[in-house]
Amino acid sequence: MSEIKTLGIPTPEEIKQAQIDFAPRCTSAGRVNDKETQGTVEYILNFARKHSLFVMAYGTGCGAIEIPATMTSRYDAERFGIRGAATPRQADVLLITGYLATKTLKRVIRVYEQMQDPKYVIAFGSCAINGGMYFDSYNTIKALDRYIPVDVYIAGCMPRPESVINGFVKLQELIKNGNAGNGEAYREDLDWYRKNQQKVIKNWDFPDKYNW
Amino acid sequence: MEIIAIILLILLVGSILSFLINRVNKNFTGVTAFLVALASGVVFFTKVQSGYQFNFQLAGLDLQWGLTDYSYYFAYIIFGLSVLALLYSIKYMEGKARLGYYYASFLMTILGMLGVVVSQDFVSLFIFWEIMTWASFLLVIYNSYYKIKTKGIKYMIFSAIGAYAMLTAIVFIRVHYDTLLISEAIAKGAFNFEQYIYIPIFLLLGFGIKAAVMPFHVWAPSAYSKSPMPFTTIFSGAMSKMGIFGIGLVFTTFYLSNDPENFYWVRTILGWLGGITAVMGTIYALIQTDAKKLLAYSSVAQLGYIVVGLSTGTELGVMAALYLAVIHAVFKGALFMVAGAVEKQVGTTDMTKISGLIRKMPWTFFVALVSIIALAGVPPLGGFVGKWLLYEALITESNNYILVVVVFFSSTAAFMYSYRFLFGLFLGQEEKETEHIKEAPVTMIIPMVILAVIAMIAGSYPGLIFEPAAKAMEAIGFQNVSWQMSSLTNIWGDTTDLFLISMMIFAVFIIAFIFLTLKGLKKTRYVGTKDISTSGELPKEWENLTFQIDFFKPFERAAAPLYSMNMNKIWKNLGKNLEAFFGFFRKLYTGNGQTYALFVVIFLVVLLLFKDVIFS
Amino acid sequence: MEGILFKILGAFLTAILAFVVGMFYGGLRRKVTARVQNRVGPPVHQNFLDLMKLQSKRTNIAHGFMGHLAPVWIIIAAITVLMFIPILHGDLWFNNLTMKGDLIFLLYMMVFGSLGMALGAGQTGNPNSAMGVSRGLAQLAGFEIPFMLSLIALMLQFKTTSISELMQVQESGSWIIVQNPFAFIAALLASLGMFRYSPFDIVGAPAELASGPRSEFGGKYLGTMMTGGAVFAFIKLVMYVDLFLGGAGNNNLEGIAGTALGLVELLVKTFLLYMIPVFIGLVSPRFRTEQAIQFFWKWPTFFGLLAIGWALYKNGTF
Amino acid sequence: MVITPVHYIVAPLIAAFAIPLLTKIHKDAARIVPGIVLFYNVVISFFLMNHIAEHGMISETLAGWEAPWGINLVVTPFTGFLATMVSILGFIIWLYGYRFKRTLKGGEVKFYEILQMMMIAGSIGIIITGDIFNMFVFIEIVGISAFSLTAFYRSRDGAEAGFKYLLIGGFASAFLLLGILIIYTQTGTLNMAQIAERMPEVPQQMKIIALVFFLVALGIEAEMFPLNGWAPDAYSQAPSPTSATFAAVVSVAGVYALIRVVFTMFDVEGVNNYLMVMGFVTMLIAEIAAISQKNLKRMLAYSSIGQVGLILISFGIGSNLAVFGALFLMLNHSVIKSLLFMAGSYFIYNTDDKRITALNGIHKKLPIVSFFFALGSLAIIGFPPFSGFWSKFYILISAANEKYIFLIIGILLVTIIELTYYLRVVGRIYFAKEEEGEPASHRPSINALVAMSSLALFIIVIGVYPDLIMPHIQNAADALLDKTNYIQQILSVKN
Repeated sequence: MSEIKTLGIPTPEEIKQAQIDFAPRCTSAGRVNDKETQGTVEYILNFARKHSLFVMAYGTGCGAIEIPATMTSRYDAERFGIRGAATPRQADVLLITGYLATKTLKRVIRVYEQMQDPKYVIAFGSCAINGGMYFDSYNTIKALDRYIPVDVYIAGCMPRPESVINGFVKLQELIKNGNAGNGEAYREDLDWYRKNQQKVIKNWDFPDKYNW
Repeated sequence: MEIIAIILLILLVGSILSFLINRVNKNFTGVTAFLVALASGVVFFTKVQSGYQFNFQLAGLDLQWGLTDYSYYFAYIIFGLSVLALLYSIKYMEGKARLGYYYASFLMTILGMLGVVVSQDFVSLFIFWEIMTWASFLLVIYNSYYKIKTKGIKYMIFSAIGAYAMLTAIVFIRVHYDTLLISEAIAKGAFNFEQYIYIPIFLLLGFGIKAAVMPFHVWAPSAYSKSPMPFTTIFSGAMSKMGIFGIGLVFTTFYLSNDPENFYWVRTILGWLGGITAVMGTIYALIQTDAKKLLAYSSVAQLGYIVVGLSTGTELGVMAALYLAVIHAVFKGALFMVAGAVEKQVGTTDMTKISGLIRKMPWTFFVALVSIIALAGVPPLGGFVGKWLLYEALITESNNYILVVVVFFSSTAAFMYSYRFLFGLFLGQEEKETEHIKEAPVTMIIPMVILAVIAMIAGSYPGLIFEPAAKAMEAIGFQNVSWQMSSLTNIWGDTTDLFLISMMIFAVFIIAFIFLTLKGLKKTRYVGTKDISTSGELPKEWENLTFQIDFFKPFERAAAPLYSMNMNKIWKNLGKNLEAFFGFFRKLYTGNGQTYALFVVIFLVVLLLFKDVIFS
Repeated sequence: MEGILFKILGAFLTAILAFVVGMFYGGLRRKVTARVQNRVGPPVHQNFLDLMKLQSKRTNIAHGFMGHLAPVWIIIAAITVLMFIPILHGDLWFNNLTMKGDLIFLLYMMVFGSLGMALGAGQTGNPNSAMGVSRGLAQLAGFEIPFMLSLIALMLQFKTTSISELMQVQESGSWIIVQNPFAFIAALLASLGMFRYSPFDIVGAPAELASGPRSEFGGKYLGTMMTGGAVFAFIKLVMYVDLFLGGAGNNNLEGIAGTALGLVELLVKTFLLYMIPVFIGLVSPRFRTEQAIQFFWKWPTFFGLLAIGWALYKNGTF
Repeated sequence: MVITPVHYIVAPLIAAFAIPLLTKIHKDAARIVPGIVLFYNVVISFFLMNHIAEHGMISETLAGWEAPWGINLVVTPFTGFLATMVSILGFIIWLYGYRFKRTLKGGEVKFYEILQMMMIAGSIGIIITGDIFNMFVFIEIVGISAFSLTAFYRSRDGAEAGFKYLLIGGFASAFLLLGILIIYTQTGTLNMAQIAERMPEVPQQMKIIALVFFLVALGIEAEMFPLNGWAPDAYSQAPSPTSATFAAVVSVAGVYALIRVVFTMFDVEGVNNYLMVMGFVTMLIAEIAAISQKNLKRMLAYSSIGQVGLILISFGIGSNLAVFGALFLMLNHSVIKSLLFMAGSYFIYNTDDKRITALNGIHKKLPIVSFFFALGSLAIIGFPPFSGFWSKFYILISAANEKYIFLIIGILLVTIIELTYYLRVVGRIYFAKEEEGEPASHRPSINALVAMSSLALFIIVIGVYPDLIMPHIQNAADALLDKTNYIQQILSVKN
């Protein structure tokens, strides 16, 4: 029973460890050229990227129920150029809807790695941000950005379609400014991500060499 | 001594020689056979001209050997394919048992085929036909230790039916027209459907069985797929063309010398037989899981096209048939060699067991790709020319409009098995079991590549084949056959410019290829086939993700009525019923002496009773 | 020399026209779909944005040489067919190599791309791709029958296998849709399968097969395929217009004005034609493969046979 | 003339009596003496053939009695051809069987060799005699030898087969005698030439009744359906050289007798059709029976019956070409079927099993014999370029000349049946999964190999170049059909 931690005031060591663990790793700013450094071509391309978002909606949790509403007639996300993609190869945005069990996390990572740069991740709902109501569950992960880089968080449990669209608009802004897309960051910090990933995924069987 | 006799003798001696050499040293058998075939081929093409002939007497019959342009055309197929197949055999057969037997039968088959085309009289034709048949029979049963009863015998029985039908016709030609020379028989109108209808029908039956025409095609798939692969190239590529040779000789000469209006039914029946053969061959090809079997059924289908082409009896149609005869020999020869190479390297051609050989055997794949494109009839390779000629002949010059659709359906469905073949062997997941596979030996690759290159060249310059084909057609009764080097024209004057098309395709290919390759060259990665998007799941090593079983199940379901017509079953039932019937008669021999004595007495009484009826 | 230059320039113009129109039609389809579903929908130029985005992907993945070549086959097929189809009748710019190939050639060339792409899809090793290909080829064997029947009817009725000759026929007489309505019906029904919109879209069913043959292609590969697909959509429409709706450009105006008028005519006709499969697709559920095949072998084939009968009646065979 | 036809008969008879005595001197004499006698027969044959080629046919009267009253022996090109054939085959069969029986006790070898010799000599006698009653006597000689040889092994089955043969053979003798009786009462002569001369005066009814008795009696000898019940058992139970003799010699003699009686003695209409129909029925039923046989020698026996059926058909067609074809086929059948029996008996000898299933993969043990068997199979089916093809071809042409299209189709369909069962056996020999790989216990001895190779050589050489033999057959056919010449020659010969 000692392995299950009870809630309580964290010890200083734990706080220190948490600071290391939660250190900001999404350092897209500065890596991807921002508005000032963008050339004209890149600006135009970003414009296209911004208006054409193929979404790989990874329906991991209850949040998936909001996606149909977002996509269909009532909220019509397609007017922003947002449409579903069937496979990660074609997708630009990975949408993590809801909590992630450790079992699911493995698949999410795999999907994320199979997407092509530039690729964006939207963490959708409280669970994906900090564990939400599953904050003390033994088999869900609490913070998505320890395992894959996240561009936009949409808060709420569940976030309504309006806020989903709001999140996408935010992402579009980031893309326009050249601040979104963390594929390269992920590659560079791979060791750190891998360490975190391996910590929760017990039956680790990914290929040793990560071939982006 | 006559040069033809010398060539045949070279082959005969070579056959015996390779058998004997195998007793001494197994390594030289293949080389000997190859050299013999090459030597006879070289002698043939350098020393023998078309128009050559000589007469002699045997068994009190006037016989004649010689070569017309028509038979010369088929000699190209025979020698071209045989030499390549023997070259291919050297490595393919390495380490197999009974090499002497194999090569001796192989050369005997070549002898038989060559004999068939050089025979200008029916008796030598029949003799060589039978030599060809039994020599090939020996090769058909080479592999099938356990299946002799069902596979080899089936081939032999159908061949015998064909041969004896032919013999009947020959005998009657001799009786009615008092000649055994083919040219005289043609001149006297022996193939006329009006006078003695059984003569041409029996001849067509005899040749048709070799050409695997419905409903006598059932021997072909198993015989083709069970033979050693180098031989199957000959079997399907050249020997089946002997049937086409005969059909062309009988039907076309008859058709040209008579008023077509009266014999519309002949052509319709022949055409439909060809069409149904094509369809049935195709739909059975696409449900096969064994690559060899697939190709075998596909051969049946392709022979169906050729028969359809011949059945039109028009210039374009016969040209289509002759062209297809060559191009089919080329691409199907190459494909059987591909299957053989795979079999040699992997040990099986079962498509459910192997996949993803493209990186292991790139040259083989290249040949397979080119040949399959030619087979499917997609421009700009050689197969398209044949398809074009066939369709245009049917549409513009024949009245069989529905037949066009049947043939077209068959060739559309042929896309399916074409794809299935490439996908099954070369594409798909690269499995761990095939990791160690190497490319086939060079002597196996060379003949394949030569055939593939021919298929490619024929797509842009079909005139190279049209030229001898036109001569051949003039030899069987057409006048002034027109052809162009690299464009096709039908009688309505519509043209297709093949050279232009090839150039166009080539240019676009280069541009698109360069664009795709150069764009993001450094950021484009080539990954293995395990790196696929399977809903985030990581494929395990042992997981077989290749889709191979029931590949065309939806089509099967849709075309279920077509599949219910299984000729094989009908023949099998016939065989069973016959045996039961025979069993009944056999019981007349009871083994009981009293019964036999009773028979004698009864027979005597019956004879005495009916003596006035029987004797007068 | 000048002729060749004009030809090359014309070819480029044709290609650009086909590309632009095809892409816009794709966008229009999405817009129309959205409006029918009571949505605003993406802008008409959405497809251009998608294409740009795909081509601007920084990394790409290919599963091997055939996978790499897959879009090339489509482009080859698209451009080649485009060059052999008369866009505007008798026009200097948009006539390319029209007289150098005939309907049989076009028929075969049109499957070239799909087959090539199928090979690429096969090499990816994704089971979904192979399944999609299997369905696609089976469906091909379905709709090619009525299509071929209708083409044969036209060939028989007008004694030509050349598409330009058929346009010539319509210039002097009435449109073929009037002269042989059954052929048009058969071909139109076949075109539903050709466009692969609902109810015949099981080939690349996104949810079931993860977009089927395309499932492993992204970035520049997918983009190039989209380009080819757009050109192909235009080709099919132009071909139908040429065959049945009298073609375009049959006006007496000279020079640029004639061309412009012809283009407008072409756009109107193709757009109207395009809306037929689009609207049918909007209101239809999805056929399974065998249902699709059986559908094509029933009514469209019946109409195709009727068309042949009609053609024979018209040209006096009986 | 030093050598006369009577040597054919005298030499074996003397030898038959001498052998028991000579055996006392040397125990191998029983084996060697028949060889010498049979070889002497071959020498006689060649001598006589040479003679008739120069001087025309020979008619030798025995004991100074002239033709109509005495017994005469006739060597025409026809009978000479058959006699040559039979004597050569007889010699080859002796050569083959020379060491075959070494395992038996000395006494049995003696009987075997004597009977075998007498059977061959009797067959030659049937062929060359010109007297109908004399023919009856020779038929009895052959018959008694054959009955005894059938039961030679003294096994239960052998005895049964021998008894069956004896029973049916008894019928044959009785009917033959009846026929001869009727003819003698009507014509008052036994010489066949004279009978033929006087035949037009015989009342039609009598003629036909006599013919019927002849047909039934000789039909039994010629293995015609449904009178051939004895044949399969006898063939399969007799020692193998004897089986070969049955096929190659005895059936030839039987067919000869039938043909001689029908063609020369009688002038009845409809008999040709009878031969054709019964020949076809015989062939059809025999081949049908053969396809379901499990015993190799029985299968070969039925196949022999089938071939005889085809010979009868061909004689039934009756034209010169047809008779030519029939004679050619007779020759081929004798040669090929001897080869098949010879090869087949080595299989049985080695496997101790008469069943076809025992032959699986036997070619590894007996490669040369297997090759001969395969060659024989292909030849008897009628594949070119083996000799069987030419005879079949000429028979078909002759049938076609008479427009018997259904007959042709029938013959060819039956050939397909034949092909099926022969190829099944060949397939088993070469391609079935072999049994335990022990080496063959009985490899063919050198004399057997010589015998078989000479037959195989004949098959191939005649197949490639039939002109070697065709003139002789043509002469024989002409001689058979030239009835008036035959009568005149015999009746005019004075000693």
